[in-house]
Amino acid sequence: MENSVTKMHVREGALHLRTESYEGPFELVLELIDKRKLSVNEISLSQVTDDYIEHVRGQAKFPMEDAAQFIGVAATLLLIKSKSLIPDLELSDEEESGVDELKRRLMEYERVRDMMRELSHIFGRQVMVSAGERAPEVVFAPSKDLTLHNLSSALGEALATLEKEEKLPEARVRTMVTIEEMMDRLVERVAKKLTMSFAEFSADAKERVEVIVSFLALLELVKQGAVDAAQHDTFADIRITNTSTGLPNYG
Amino acid sequence: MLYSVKTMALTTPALLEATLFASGEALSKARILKLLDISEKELEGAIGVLHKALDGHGLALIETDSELELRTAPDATDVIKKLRENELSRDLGKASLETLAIILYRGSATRGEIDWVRGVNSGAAIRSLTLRGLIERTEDATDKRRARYNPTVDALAHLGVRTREDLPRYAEFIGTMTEQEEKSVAEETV
Amino acid sequence: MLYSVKTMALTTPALLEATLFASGEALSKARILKLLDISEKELEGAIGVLHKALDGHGLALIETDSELELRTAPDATDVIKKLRENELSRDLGKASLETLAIILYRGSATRGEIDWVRGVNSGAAIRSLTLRGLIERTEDATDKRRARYNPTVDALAHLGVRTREDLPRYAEFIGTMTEQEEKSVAEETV
Repeated sequence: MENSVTKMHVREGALHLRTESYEGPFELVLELIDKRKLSVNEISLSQVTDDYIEHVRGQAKFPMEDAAQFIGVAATLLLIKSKSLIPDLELSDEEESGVDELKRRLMEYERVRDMMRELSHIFGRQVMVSAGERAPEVVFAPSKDLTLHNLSSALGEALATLEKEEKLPEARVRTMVTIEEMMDRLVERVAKKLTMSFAEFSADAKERVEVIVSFLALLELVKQGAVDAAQHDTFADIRITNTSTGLPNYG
Repeated sequence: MLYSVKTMALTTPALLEATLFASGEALSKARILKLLDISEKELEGAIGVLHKALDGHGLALIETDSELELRTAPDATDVIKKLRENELSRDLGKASLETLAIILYRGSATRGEIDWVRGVNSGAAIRSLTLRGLIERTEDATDKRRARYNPTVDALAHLGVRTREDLPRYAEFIGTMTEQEEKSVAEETV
Repeated sequence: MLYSVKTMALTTPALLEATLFASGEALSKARILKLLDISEKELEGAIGVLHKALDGHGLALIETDSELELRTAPDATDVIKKLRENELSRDLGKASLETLAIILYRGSATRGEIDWVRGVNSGAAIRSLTLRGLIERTEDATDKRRARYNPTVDALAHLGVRTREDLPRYAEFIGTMTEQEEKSVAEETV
């Protein structure tokens, strides 16, 4: 399955070389759902949560800037699964809308994936070319805006944009912290809910406890996954700080 | 201008064709309006007529929201390849293709909208598509600081289609999209 | 082919039209026979059909004993003249100014280098600057297939530049470019 992804992934330029990785979290979720021949809904999502997390953890080489997105989706999937395991667990409005948004984004991504497949069949097959170049009749024709001042300010602006672009990856990584904190809160809440609900357990308690214990273990693993990604040595030069709160500004 | 275009024997669609041919590159509709001294409505009509007049010809008119260009017809590829072998295009990566699909089917998209749908950062894909001239950056109408990306004539030309509407399953894909788009929180990146 | 947009095969006259359009200059009949893989008689027939098919169009087929060429129709002369005047008199604009500045500050630049700094495809800007006699194409010393662009003597004289070092903020801009380049493996865009 991963190989099919790699095959298609011919990058322009030499900057990116990704092997055996999913382009993004949505693609992974959809493939897991497709494998079960299900469609996108809360039931199917709760069913693929374990597999998703396993895949994410098995991903040794995470592109740093995408790690946060993968973990973020994991957190929402866990919420959905928590809810299916512990019906008493009440989601906050924010969490509800997070779940809702994930569903909508997955459905939209599903369509984009179809579009992409359609385009991949025709891209570059029947290129319509422009009129052939005639030997140009060169006429020296400077313009009013051709001044040294305009030239230097144009270059100045272009270089400022270039520098801004180069700096972006560092800014993106900061979202990691928020997600890590979110995971902490989730573990805490589920654990609390569990102790409270223990009294209500009846005859089938043993089986349920097992489910929940493994689920908690799962949460722990995800948390570790997040930490791993953040400390990946390939990206040792990227600083991750605890201080950032706001979302990065992409300009 | 002293000479009026309209008094000449050629029809507006034919003049449009001649102008595009002579320019050899994509011309903005705004510039064509001035050159031919016609109204937007007249241009629209001329585009429709020229599209039809080129049916069965070796040339085709490519139209984006803002530009027009005359190109070879998609079915001429085999012969053209012998003449212009250097224009063989390299394949696009999956990330770029997804990003291009979003921009093409929607007509245009902001960085936030693309990231929202793809669930990953699309910066590298956008840069690569921009470098290859398949999309171009414009100012967002509502928020000038925000970049909006539009497909270029070259994007359509690489797909062998004359307009966005000719894209595969266009009507089907467009159908439910507007609904999702409205709901999407565009600015926030994941 | 499995996935083609419209599989309608083009006729020989249409293929002839596409070939002449893509070539941009006069092609010898001998060459066309080979490109289209047709007989002399078939070519003769195709020429006749294309002549007729272009009636009322903005293009015309010019035929000599040995060559064929696609040109704008004679009646379009006024519009074409207007287009050329407009091409040469309009402001350079941001894209061309940026491109010229990069070439000027670096002394010379390849297409890939210009695209990399600008982050966009610079084909149209290079074309326009060349037509206006502000830059000229030379061979790259290390790779002869690659074009390298230099400012023309006229451009330098017009701007009053004697040495590059005298350009405004020269050291600063060169420094930034070098620094950014070191940070990234320059993407060579053809």
